[in-house]
Order: sequence, then C-alpha cells, then structure tokens
Amino acid sequence: MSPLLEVHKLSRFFGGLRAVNDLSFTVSSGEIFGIIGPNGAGKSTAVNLVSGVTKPTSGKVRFQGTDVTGQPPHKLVQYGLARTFQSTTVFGNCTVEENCRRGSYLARYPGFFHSFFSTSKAGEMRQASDSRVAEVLEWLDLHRVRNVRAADLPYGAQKTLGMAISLMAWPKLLMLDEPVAGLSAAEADNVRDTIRKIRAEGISVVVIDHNMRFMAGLCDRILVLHHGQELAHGLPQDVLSDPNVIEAYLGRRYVKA
Amino acid sequence: MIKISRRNALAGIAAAAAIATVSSTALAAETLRIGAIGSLSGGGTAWGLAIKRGAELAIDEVNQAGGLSVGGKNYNLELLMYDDQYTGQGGKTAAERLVFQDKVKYIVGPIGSNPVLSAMEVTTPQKVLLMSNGYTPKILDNEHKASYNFRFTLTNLEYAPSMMKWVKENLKVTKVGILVPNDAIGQSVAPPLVKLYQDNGIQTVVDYYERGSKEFSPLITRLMAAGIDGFDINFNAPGEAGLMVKQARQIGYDKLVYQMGGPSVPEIIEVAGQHSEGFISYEMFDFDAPSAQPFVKAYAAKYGKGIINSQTPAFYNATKILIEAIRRADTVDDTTKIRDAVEKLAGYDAGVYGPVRWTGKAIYGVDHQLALPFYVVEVKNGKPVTRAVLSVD
Amino acid sequence: MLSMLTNPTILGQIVVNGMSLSSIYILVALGFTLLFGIMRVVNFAHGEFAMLGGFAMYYLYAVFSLPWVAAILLAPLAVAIPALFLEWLVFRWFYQKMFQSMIGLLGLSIVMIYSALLTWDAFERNIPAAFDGILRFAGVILPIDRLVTIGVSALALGAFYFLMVHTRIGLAMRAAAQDVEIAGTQGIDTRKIYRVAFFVAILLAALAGALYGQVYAVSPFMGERPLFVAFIVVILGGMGSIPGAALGGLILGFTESFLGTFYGGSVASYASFGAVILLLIFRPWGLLGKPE
Amino acid sequence: MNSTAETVPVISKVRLGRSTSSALIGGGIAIVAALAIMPYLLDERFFYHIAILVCFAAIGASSLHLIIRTGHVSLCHAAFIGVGAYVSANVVMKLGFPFVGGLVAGTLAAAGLGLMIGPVILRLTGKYFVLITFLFGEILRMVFVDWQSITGGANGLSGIPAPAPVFAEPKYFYALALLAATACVAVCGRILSSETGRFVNAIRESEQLTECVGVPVIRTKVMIFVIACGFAGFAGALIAHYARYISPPNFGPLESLNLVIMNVIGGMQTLVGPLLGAIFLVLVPEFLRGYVQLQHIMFGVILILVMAFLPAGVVGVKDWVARRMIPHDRRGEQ
Repeated sequence: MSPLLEVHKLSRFFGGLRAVNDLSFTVSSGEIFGIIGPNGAGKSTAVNLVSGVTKPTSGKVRFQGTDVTGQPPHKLVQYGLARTFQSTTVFGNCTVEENCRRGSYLARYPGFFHSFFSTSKAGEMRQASDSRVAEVLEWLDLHRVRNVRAADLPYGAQKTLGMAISLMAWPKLLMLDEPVAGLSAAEADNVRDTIRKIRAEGISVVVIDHNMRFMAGLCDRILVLHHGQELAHGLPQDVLSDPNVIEAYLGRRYVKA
Repeated sequence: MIKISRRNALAGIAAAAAIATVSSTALAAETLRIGAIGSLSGGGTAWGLAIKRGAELAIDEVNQAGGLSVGGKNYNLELLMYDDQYTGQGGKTAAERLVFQDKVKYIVGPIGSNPVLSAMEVTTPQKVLLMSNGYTPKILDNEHKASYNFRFTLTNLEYAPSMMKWVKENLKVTKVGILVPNDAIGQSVAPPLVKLYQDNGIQTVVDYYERGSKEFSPLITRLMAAGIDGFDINFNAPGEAGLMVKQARQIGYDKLVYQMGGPSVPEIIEVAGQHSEGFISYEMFDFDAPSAQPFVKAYAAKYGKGIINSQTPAFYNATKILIEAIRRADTVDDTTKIRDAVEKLAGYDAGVYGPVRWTGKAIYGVDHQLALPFYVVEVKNGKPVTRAVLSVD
Repeated sequence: MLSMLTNPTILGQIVVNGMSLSSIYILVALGFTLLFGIMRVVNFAHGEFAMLGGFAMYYLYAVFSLPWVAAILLAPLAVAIPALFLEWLVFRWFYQKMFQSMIGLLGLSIVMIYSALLTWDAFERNIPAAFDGILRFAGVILPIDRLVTIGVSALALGAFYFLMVHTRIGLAMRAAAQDVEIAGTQGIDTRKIYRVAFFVAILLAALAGALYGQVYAVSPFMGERPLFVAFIVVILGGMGSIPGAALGGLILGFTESFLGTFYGGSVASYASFGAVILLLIFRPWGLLGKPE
Repeated sequence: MNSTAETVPVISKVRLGRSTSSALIGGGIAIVAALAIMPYLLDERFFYHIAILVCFAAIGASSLHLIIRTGHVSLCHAAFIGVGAYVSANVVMKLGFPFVGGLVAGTLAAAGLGLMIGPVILRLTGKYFVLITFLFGEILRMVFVDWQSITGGANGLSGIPAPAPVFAEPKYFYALALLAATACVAVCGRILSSETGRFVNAIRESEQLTECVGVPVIRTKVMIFVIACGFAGFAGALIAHYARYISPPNFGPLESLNLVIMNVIGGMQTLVGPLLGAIFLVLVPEFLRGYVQLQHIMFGVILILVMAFLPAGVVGVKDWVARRMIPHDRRGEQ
C-alpha cells in the first residue's frame, strides 16, 4: 500500500536556528503516527510545515502522491489533510453546533453569489452540512452540549470539539498538536478513546505530544525529535527504550539505570 | 450622553425640536441676526476667533449706540456664529443652517478658500450676502456675476504688483527663496508669485512643506545652498512664519528675510523674538496708527491684551460696512437692495481703514473687492516701523 | 547635489537638526510606547500633555522668570503630578482596551485642546531662548539651544534607561509590558505599576513639550504634530518597544533632516511614509519590536 | 464525557435576555426608520441636509463595518470615499459622462484600488493593519493635494453638477441618498447574515483556525475589503454631486477616524452599531454647534463617557438594560 503522507528531508531555518532539520517520515492509511520530543524539539514547527502554516526552507511533502509542499492550509484541507492547534482549538464565543458549522466550509459554502441570494444550491448544501454536523456531534458524544458556548465547556471537551471541527472537512489525515496538554489523566483517556474512534473510521492520525505514557498507549509508530532532528523512529516500545531517547528526555544519568 | 441617546430613542421628533431650540433662541421682534461662519477648530481657530471678535466689536458698538433703525423699527443686533472646521463640508453645513434654519440674510466670514467656496454654493442662489476672505479668485469670479459676495482683505492679485515694485526698487534681491504650505493658500498664490518675480527678472527657488511642520531648518539649509540673497516667507500662518524667521537666523542665514504678503508682524515678532530684527514685511493693518486706537482699546477691554490677529479689524470693518449698507438700503430683508447699497458705499469710513473704495472689475469682472491701503514695515528694536504706505493700483 | 554632500557646513547642519528633531521625537514616543506596552492604551491625548508642558515652561520661565534649570525641572512635574488626577478620572477606565482607549482618549485630547483655547487664546507664544547664540565650530554653525535640547533629552533618556533597567519598579514595569496577567500573578501590584508608568510617560511628554515650546512656540494646538510624529516613530520602532522608540526617533529625525535638505519637503514626506509602509509589510512588528 | 452536559450552563439559560435584546434591536431599527422619514414630515431644507449627511455617514460607516467584521480596523476608509468622489467628478466634468457613469466609475475605481492594495495589507492584522491603513490614507490625501490637474489640489474641485437638475434641491436628493443608504445597508446586512457572514465572523474570531478548516482567508478578506471600498467609492460619488465642491480635508485621516468612531461609539458587534453611530456623530455635533466655543469640549466629554461606561458602544445599552433586569447576569465585557 502506498503511503498517504510522505515527508522527505523537510527543513526550516529561522535565521541561524535550525528548527527542523532533514526530517523524513511516512504515514500510511489508517495509521496512528506519533511525534514526540522534549519542549523546543521542533514538534510544532514540524506540524506547521506539513500543514502549510509555515513554509519549509527545503524538502518535500507529498500527500496521496501529489506534491503539496508549501501549499497554504486551506488548500491542504481540500486535499484531505486537516489539523488542530495547541491553544486555539475552538471558537470560544459560539455554540458547539456553530463551531461545527464553521468547520464544514467545504461542504457548506456555495460561493458568494449563491450564499447572497440563498439559491436552491445553497439550501441543499446547508441541509447536507447540518445533518453531517448532527452526525459528527452524535458520534463524538457532543450532541448533548450542542447549544453550550464552547468556552464554557470543560477543557477536555474543548479538545474533542477541536477534533470535531477538523473532522467536518472529511479529512483523510488528521494532525493533532498536543491534544492532551493540560488535561487530567481521566480526560486524556477520553481523548485517547476519541482518537481511536476516529481511526476506526479509516482516518489516519498524526499526534504530537511530549507525554510518553499517553503516546505509547496510542500510537502504532513513533518518531522522536530532538533539536529539530530525528533521534529515533519505530515501534513505541523500541523507541522508548532507546538510550538516546532516555538521555534526551531525562538526562544522561538516567541512561544506565 | 445617555440622556441624548435616549431622547433619540424615544422620538426623533424630540431630537429635531431640540435642534430647533438650540439654534433659534427666541427671535424677538426687535432682534436682527447677522450670521457668521468661521473655523473654531484646529489650526484655523485664530481666524475663526478673528471673525467672531471683529464682528462682535462692530455689533457692540451699534447696540451701545441704541441699535440700528431701519424702516421705522429699531433693531438690536445679534451675532449667530457656527464653526466650519476649516473644511468645505463644514462651510456648507454651517451655511445651510444659517440660511435655511435660522433664516439669516447676511453672513460675515468664512476665511479660507475651501469653506468659502462651499458656503457660496448655498448662499449665492439664496441671495444671501457673504462677506468673506479667501485667496481663490473664484470667490468673486464665478458663474454668478453681480453675485452677493464681497471680499474684505486683499489677495496677492491686488497687492503683489505694487509690493513687487517696492521690493525691486528698495531691496535689490536677485535670487529669492520661497517656502509655502502645500495647502489651498500655497497652491493658489505660489505660481502667480513666482511668475511675478520672473517677470521682474528675479530668480526664485520654491519649496512646499506640509501644514503643521515646525522644523524648517532643513528646507532653509537647502535654500541657502541654492545661493539665495532674499528669503520671502509669504503666506504662512503666523506661527510658522515666525519660526522660519527664527530658524533662518539660527542656522546662520544672514541675508534678507521679508514677506510680500501674509500674516501680521506682531505675531512674527512674538515668535521670532530678537531674530525678527530687520525683518521687512507687507502689513495689512497698522495697529499703532492713531485711527486704530479706539479699536485696539475696545478689543483689549473685551478680550484681554493678547496679540490681535490682523484679520480681526478686517471683519470689524466688514461688519460695520454691512450694517451701514442695511441702514442706507432701509430694509432688513431685501438683500438685493442691501447689496446695491454696499456697492454704492464708496467714501464711507468705518473708522479703521479710511474711506471705502471698491475694485476688482478688471480681474474678476465685478467691483466687489475692497481696496485697502497696505504698509511696508520693518522691525526695529522689536517694533514694527512703517517704511511705506502703498495702495492697490 | 554633490557639492551639498561634501559641504561640511551643510552636513553639520543636517546632523544637528537631525539630532535635535530626533531627541524631541524620542521623548514623546517613549511615553506613548510605554503606555501602549504596559496598559494597551493608545494615548491620543499624549500631544496635549506635551502642550501643557509647553505652557508650564512658558509660565515658569517666561512669566515667573525662574532660573532656566529650575524651570525645565519643574515644568514636567507641574504637568505630571496634576495629571495623576486625570489618570484616576479618565485613563483607568481604558486600561487593556485598545479601541475604547483610542476613542475615549481622543475625546480627552479634544477636551484638553479646547479648554486650553478658552484659557490661553489661539495665538502662539514664544518662550525666550535661554541659550541664544550660535556656536561656530570648524565652519559648522550650531545653534546653542538645539545643543541644549539634545543634551537635556540625552540626560532624560539616561535617567529613563536607569529607571527601567536598574530599579525594581523598572523591572516590574518591563515584566508588566511582557504580560500583565503573569506579572499580576507574580505578586506585582499592577495598579501601582500603571500609575508609575503613567507618571513617567507624562513626565517625558511634558519635558518634550517644554523643550519643543522653547525651540518652536507654545499654543493650544502645538500637541498635534508631536503626537503624529510619536505615532509614526512608534510604528517604525515597534509598538511597545522602548529601544525601538529610540531608534525610530533617530531614524525619523535624520530622514526628515536629510531628505528635507536634499530633496525638499514633499519628497521627505512621501519617502518617510512609503518607507514605513514597506517596513510594515515586511516587518510589521517594527525594527526592534518582537513578532507576535 | 457524558457528565459535561450537567456541569456546564446551557447557553439559552445564560441568554435570558434574548427576547429583550431582539426587541431592543427591533426598536433600534424602528427608530432608524422613523428618523428616515422625519425630514419629510418636517419639510425643512436644513433637516434634509442633515439627513443627507447621515445617509452618507451611514454608507461609509456600514461599509467600514464589513471590514471591521473581518477583524481589521481600517483608518483609510475616507480616502476611498475620496477616490470615488474625485473619479466621479472627473468622469462627469472632464469626460462628459452622465451622473450614472460617474457613480459607476467612482465605485469601480475605489473597489479596484481596494483590490490592488487589499492582498498586500490584509496580511497584516490587529494594530499593524490600523497603522498601515493610517499611513496609506495619509499618502492618498497627499496625492489628492498634489495631483492638481485631476484633483484641483488643495483648492479642490468646484462646480460639480448635481445628478440631475431636480436633485439640486436637497428634498429630492434626500430621496436618492436614502435609497442609496438603504440599499447599501441592506447589502451589508445580507452579506453578514448569509453563509459568507458566518465565515467572516469565524475569520475575525480565529484566522488561524478558520484557515485550517479550508476557508481561503486572505481571498475572503480581500473580497469583503473590495466590496466595502466599492461602497466607499459609491458614497464618494454621491457626496461629490451633492456638495458640488470637494477638497482634500473631506477625505483625510480625521474623516476616516470619524467613521471608526461611528463604529466604536455605536458598537462594533452588529450592523446596528454603525447606523446608530452615524446618526450620533452627525447629530450630536449639530446639537452642539450653537455652543460655539464649548462645542468641542462637550463633544470630547461625551466621547469619554460613552467609551468609559459603554465600552461596547451605544448598542451596549441593551446589555446595560439587561443587567438591570437580570441582576446576576455575567459581566458583558467584550
């Protein structure tokens, strides 16, 4: 099976700083792929590069065999590559339902003219998108809170809503930037269940986090980033027992222990 | 504020009524209102106050003498003034309000081409007299010949030729630097001025600056580098002209500084201090003349001892001429008659400028330009001393 | 043109003009950027505090004939101390509200200008120069009052730098400029910081106004130009950046001086605006600001 | 997860005042409509003049509101009004086209200029956008002053003809202005209430998130900007043929700032805000004009009070009323 996402020798320099250097990996259909690393390792930059938020200095990103390097995020969503953000995950002032409507731009927006005159095309698209919103809310267990203002949701539910927004575009690959940062253990477990649910629908997931315990229990494969470069790459148990990884995470004195 | 918005909210009618009450302070049978438009905002405020104060002094004089009797009735005069913000839009709105809301028949002011031209669009079709001052010839020379506009101060078209003759004979300059603001005045007057210098065989170096600048040293340095032997600080606002004199001297310019037109000398002396010594200027009013003393005293009594803007006597004069014309026409309503009376007022002496003489036919096609004497003064020991008295040809 | 460039008199002139322009711009801009950096307040009334500084100097030096040094020290205090009442009455409502502060303080600026107009009339007043005269040095003519302006500004800048870098309150202010909430949680009394920052900003503006008033002239409308310039200087240097305000002031002062001398007033305006626009497009956070 | 529904307040509970607030908005529209027909009841020329100025302000402020809704506060909107005014005046006076030609040309010229600069400047956000538009407006004003052959320089252009002889009378021009303002406000309102408006709001609230759900953010912002600039040009053409005389100060930074003040004073959250703001900012100075030397001081105090006590603008009066009616309501800080 050909890989869904291919990242080839991706680099990004900020002035003299090599935030990401020569990063390569692939993600297959239906896979949960993890990128971990200590703070400042370049994880977020890596997601930004792949999702088009930041332009790479060099390297290639291929999605389903198409070269999408340097394309803006809204184009990548059309290809089927969606993402969430670490901090701004939801539109805080709107209801949960409205958040999802805003997420479904591609299915919902008929163009300025149709939308202005509310043509039949606009009506059809609106109806289709509304039923899809209801479906996703039900699926991710958010339907009970659909009229709640997003900012009033507990933090864990906001993270789930963030994923729901991204899922409205029917992506083939979803990239999650620190989905459990700041969550309690119970909430993190909830998020892990949701991610598994998403994969069960055939959507590949790339997760970025520094929480090893969470990642080990979730991902099929893990890549460890350190100072913008790949430190290790493989199955969770192999990667996490790698002495280089332990050193990077915990410091030299833990390596022998 | 909440009060106002609630009032809006309750009924629009109330709002309209409030506008009406603010403006029409009980039109008593014996009160005759003279309108005024002038800038009371921003940089033009000194001029707006000049209009207000000049007109108020003239009106006070008439009221204290028992009022104005016309057609067997005795009227107490009242000034109704609105701000034009020194813009066209403001001039139009103020004129609309005076003409249509307050039913005023004669207006003194405004000053400045923008507000005058747009106020004119309102007043002339309604045959309302406009006693204004702006540099653009269009105020008098427009599609309404025999219009209802009169101008009470000289523009460069009037005084520049005689002034130039005097400058050429007495100052002997060969290359003159000119700094003008890049605004309505500067753009109106600089091209004809440059042409006038050239026609007289004098070279010019011209530069424009944005209104509001306070630092002219770079521009003066530039003029000095061009080798000027005369610096003409024409047409600048008083503060700016004063700064030009001061800064020119401070950076070591030791040749002639003078102006062929523009603001009054006392203000320049105030700002430039000792650096104004030897400065030679056109002056539209001689505040030290014996004939001016009653006016100066009345001003100080009412507004304090600050510097008197030189437009103030001009609008005092304009208001007095207007009042005299109403008296002679013996009507307060028929503005055509009043206009004709103004035109025939030659010889009347309002007290500050000597007898009235109308001119302008040759330039504007209508004799609606007041011909005033003007002066050449030189600053000696911190005081303006008259060197010559000139008049419009 | 070339002869102008190699003429030491003109070059000296340009440098002195540029420096004295810059020093006043910097004083006004520093306070403006301090208020924005710490309180997120766009102080459209900043120029009016400079105007009050000018009038204070006028009364202390020209009317009451105090010694110049006493007048230049007292004038800023005479403005900044009563201004604390305005801080309580008006400013505190607008902290951390960018747009509301812009409009509300525009209102304050209008109130201040026209109250001054009612009090002092519209004409321009001169503060007699304390150090009138010209220094001729190797063919360069230096007006002494400009040199004094440069010197006083440099002293004020030095004092300000010391306050910000070497005192506890300065450290607290810099922390508050970084992030008010975090500074608050770390036990910094934000209300006090606001008051101190306001006092310092007004002090600088009033000092600038006193110098400006003496070099140029004093009138109710004299604050418009310094505010306009402060606005541009602060964009140039980066909103909220203190070294940025200093650099921005230097650049703007020298640009005006150089371009004005070589190309005339119009070109100087177009060029400086155009340059700032380009800067905003390519480096919106200003020369020394930080990207957000 | 299931517990979330019980632990958080449901939004309809929070918005107890919903019916009161929609009644207030409805009331606001009714007031605007009443004010719109009032000049005809009073039938005084000066009221027509003021009402026409309100119409111009309403077009300017509501089109600026479109840009503000994308999260960008433009300080050069009056300059675009100027572009429309000068282009229309020139097309009619120099090229001899009828008024409609000038109106179309003015609208297109302003929209075209918006299209040229929009893609560049709309990449900046927040205060940087405010600053760059301020500078751009200043440059346009300088062009109006310096390009004397087209703009008449600082002396402006005079003798611009009325749209038709009958419209020289303010009574009839008001009908035209009212129609134009109503159409413009209706179009702005329709854009904001349509699906386009949904994504415009999304862009304002989080540009990054919106871009990443597939919305072409820059293109959408440019489109809104171009429409708004077009309306500004449209208003400019009307102003030129009403005032019959135009000059650069009409289109300077102070006028742009006035349009922003209308939005902030009225309220930046809904389209009613700029309408109330336009009425407020034309009428209040007119109330005060009689207090010759105190007018500015009073106006300044009003600005301070409104901003200090109604930070959400005059529209915020409804929140203020709501707070009185529902004592424990949440604070309505924006």
